[in-house]
Amino acid sequence: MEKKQYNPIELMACIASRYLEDGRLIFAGTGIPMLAVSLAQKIYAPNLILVYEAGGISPEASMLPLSVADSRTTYRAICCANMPEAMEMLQKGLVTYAFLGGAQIDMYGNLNSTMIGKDYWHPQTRLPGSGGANELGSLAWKTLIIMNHNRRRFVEKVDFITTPGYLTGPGARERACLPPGNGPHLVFTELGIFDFEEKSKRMRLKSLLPGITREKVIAETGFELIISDKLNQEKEPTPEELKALREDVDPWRVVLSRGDNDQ
Amino acid sequence: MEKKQYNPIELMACIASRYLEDGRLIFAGTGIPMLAVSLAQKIYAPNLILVYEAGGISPEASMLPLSVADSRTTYRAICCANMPEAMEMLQKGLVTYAFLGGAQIDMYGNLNSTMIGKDYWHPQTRLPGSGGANELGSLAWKTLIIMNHNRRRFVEKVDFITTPGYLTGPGARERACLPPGNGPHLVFTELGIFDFEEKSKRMRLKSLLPGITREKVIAETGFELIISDKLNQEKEPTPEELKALREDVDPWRVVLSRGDNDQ
Amino acid sequence: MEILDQGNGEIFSKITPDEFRRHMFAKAERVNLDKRMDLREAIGRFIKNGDYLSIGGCGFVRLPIAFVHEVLRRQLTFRMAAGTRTFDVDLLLDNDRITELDIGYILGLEMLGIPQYTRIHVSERLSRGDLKITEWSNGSMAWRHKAAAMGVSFMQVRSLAGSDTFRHSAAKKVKCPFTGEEVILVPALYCDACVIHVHRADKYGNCQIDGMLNEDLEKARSAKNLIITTEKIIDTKEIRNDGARTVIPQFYVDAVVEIPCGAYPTNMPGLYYLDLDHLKVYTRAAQDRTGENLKKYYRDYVFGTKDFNEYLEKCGGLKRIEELKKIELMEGRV
Amino acid sequence: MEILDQGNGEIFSKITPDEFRRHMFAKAERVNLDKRMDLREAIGRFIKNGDYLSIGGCGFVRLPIAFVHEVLRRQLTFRMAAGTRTFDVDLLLDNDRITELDIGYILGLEMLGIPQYTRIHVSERLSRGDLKITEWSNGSMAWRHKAAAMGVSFMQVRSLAGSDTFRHSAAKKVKCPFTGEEVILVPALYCDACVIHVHRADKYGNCQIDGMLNEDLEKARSAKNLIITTEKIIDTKEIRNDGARTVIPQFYVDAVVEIPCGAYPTNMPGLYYLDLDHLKVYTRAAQDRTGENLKKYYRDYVFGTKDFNEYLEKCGGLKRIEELKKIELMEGRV
Repeated sequence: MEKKQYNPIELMACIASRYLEDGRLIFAGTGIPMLAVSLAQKIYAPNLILVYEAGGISPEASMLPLSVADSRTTYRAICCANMPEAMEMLQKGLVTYAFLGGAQIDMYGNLNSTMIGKDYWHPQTRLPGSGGANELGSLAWKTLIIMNHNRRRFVEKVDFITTPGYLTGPGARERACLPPGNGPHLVFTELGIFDFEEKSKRMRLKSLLPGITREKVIAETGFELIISDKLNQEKEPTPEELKALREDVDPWRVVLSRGDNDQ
Repeated sequence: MEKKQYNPIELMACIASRYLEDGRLIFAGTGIPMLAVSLAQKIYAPNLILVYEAGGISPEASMLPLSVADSRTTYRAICCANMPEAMEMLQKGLVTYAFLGGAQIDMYGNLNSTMIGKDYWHPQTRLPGSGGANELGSLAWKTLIIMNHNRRRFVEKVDFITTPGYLTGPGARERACLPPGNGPHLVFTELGIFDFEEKSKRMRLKSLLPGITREKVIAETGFELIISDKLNQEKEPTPEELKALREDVDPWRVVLSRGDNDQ
Repeated sequence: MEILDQGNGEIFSKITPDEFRRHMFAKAERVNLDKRMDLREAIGRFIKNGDYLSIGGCGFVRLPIAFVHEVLRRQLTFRMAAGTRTFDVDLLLDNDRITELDIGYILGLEMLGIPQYTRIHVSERLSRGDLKITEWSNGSMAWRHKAAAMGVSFMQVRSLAGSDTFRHSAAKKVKCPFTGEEVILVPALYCDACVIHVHRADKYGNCQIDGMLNEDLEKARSAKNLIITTEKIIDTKEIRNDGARTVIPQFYVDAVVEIPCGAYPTNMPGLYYLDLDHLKVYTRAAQDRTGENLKKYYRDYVFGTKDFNEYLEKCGGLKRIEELKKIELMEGRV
Repeated sequence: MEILDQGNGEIFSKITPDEFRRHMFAKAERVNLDKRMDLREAIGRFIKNGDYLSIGGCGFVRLPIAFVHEVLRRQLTFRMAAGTRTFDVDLLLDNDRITELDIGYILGLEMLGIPQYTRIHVSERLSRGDLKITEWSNGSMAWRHKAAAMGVSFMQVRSLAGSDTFRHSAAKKVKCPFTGEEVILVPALYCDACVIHVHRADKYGNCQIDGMLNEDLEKARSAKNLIITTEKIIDTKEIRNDGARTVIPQFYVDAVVEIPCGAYPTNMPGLYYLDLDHLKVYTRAAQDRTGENLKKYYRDYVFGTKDFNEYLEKCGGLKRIEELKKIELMEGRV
């Protein structure tokens, strides 16, 4: 098998970066979401405004922050605010995109980053918890999700709904008293890109990554996936994307190197 | 009759300034309250900390602000905050003194600065309303009140309770769900100084101003006044007080001149 | 949520967290857009007759007087928020430009005394039912703005209780579901329009303010349409040199209008002090209970001027401003 | 206030607005008092075993590590607030210094991956009931601090709804008495003790912070006892030169402790970047699931050092700090 010119993290970051609209506000979790946003800002969306939950708004720093709050998040920022203010921007509907990771996801885009196991009080693995994810997924208009794709992660029922997706389906968010009109928008994995079918709010395969078949995606997914009628094929990461990612965004390969083992 | 060396506003400001404890936080309304506080800071209480509701905290300005928010309220202030923060300092119990004026007061120290007349919707005179007074009187630990003394102002029942005193007597504040343990503390007029009797929470004449008899005070008061067993006599304004008041605090006589007609 | 007690005052602004969210979603499209325009265009595009309006500043400080003059000339009418308003709201009240008013503090000119005509006129309008009011306090008004700035529908407060101010407010008393104690709630105040005069802003609307902030940050964050009038427009690079100074980020702003001395005759901290002489001209005119002297004041200074610059010229122009600058810079230390 | 739904989580801190008021009344006597003291005295006077503790900073930024080391050496145990905590709370969790925890984000080292031992250890303590937790989110934790900083007992929020995070929180769902809509309330979080590391403070405790503020202002304003550790102590004149920079005024502060590099190995914006090398030493040790390597880490760096200076020396001392300064100053623009 031919050795790829990029690792899975580089791949996902490059692909996702193409889907970010310019001129919008976005909250992004550390790690791969931040990689994709930083890359998008450099190539596709120069006016994409990053808001960090600890208070940095639209910094000019060129390197990836290593922490959600580090000095790169406020470097020459247009505003240096705080957590309540950032969260209230979300709560008031100013923020178009939230970009999240997660340990498990189900067909309605419900996300788990709290615990793995069947008994909350006796977790098989305790995870970090919500962090800002619950606010991002509850309050941003469109939630983007990026995560590795396999049957342990794409599950019939998440062990714990840390962050609400469409919960049990159409209307469930509104019935739970979440603000109306928002929810999961796109899911990016190393296999494909997924949206949510309008009527059922169920996850739908929308696009395949280079070299991936729909059968592979189905095999790695633990729930019944809707397949789009117009299934797209994503293009390989471009040399321009890879160069910016490696030289500008994460030159120390702090995040990128985590994908090297899987190459 | 001998012409006094000071007008009634100068008199009240000088007397009140002697009663302000050093090393405490105080909110003061514009006009005579602010005069008394500024004077106290210059002579008796250098560490009395003024907090202005619009956000200025402990400024170094030496002249009286002409507006609750003017630049003298933030001149070399230790903190330049905002209205919610200032009000929340009150709400959290950080502020010992509130210093207020008012158009009417009753025996329980309830204050009216909203309207004169028997019918709220057809006022004889519409006044400014609460301003910050309701918060000051509800939330500071000790409310100081300064106002002119006559039967139209010291009344059996105020036309409108803008700012709660002890309401209908002992325990009434707590029953109304105001924070416990605070309330009106002293009232300063051109005739006397009044406190509130511990058990009944009713206003009590505590001290007479120079040249004033208890009969005069009773005659000018529209409700039954308790008279303290140990009635004090206030000393005349000192030359030092008058000099500081006239030369440093209000050299333009913006407020002081309002007392000239009554001299 | 059982209501144990409530004021009988009317709520003049709709409590609309979800509608506000939708409005902000559309607004957030206008990131890094050059929003500079003149005052007339800004008012034409973002202020409607009948709007619920909130304006910045406090007392005689940083009031957007250029804006107030222009809406007087246009004869626009508003519902309004009034926590410690003086000269600005008096100008509007004198000319019947307010139909509904949430009151913190009106009709007072602080140290300058009382505008007798305005007071009588307002009392009469109240009696006739031409002006509707609801009582609040400065703190509760600030917290109402703050609740809206947070994107919620109400806020718990510890004042108001026991007073007639509560009885004529629209606050409610309920039992706290955590402590079981009785608590007061005030409704969030979402404004249709807000105007704030600031020291410096860039063309996108990133704003800096010196001196007191009052509840301007909360107002800016909870208004559907926000006009910034500014002493000067600065480069975004300068904003980025010290992001901690940005008190209103661009996302909330619809128009940026450069108006030097736009707060005159009120105080602009660090730039010019309030013009006591001109304010006394107004105050003296307002002593005439017939209103004739005030009519002349408005003819001379507002309706007889085509714009704010002409008003400034009538009040002594640059020379007077220079004097007020000197007073401002000297005053702290006199 | 009818409760329509509620989480089954426990509230670990008492909701005590009135008691907090009384505490603050006594504290406000200490205006313009010189509060400088060393870390040991500050901890001795203002931190008690079993306190509900909240600490400042976020992620790997501005964490009061000097303080954390000292309480580890003293073996103090706390209940704690944890919205986005990393290295600081891991140090406490590894050593069983936390009994009850309000969780936003724990056990993650952000970009550096996962501390395997800590994760296993915490899972086991949870299973045994040695560690009690309640689920929240970063926003709801920030709002809980904010409610307390306002002096009230709860705050309305629009997140949490519909999730298991809600089910394991102590939030409640009620009907808004103004709109009739269902809304979520979170309880105010009043802390016994709070420690915040700042850039500059005067001897009274007036503090300035550069960079992100997270929810530190709210924590500082709602803690009964507040220790400030500061990179340096400056004159009050400097504070007064720019009062707009004062993010924590002195009234909330009990102790001012000067500790240069007190946030090392985390990032102090504008002064020094986080020490990725040292953090990797910790992260590698935490990969060992037996806990042996971590034991050695603590012996070497915490229990085997008498104070924070000795720790700094072991990590490379001034030379290393100089390198981190260079990285910090260069980094924004690499």
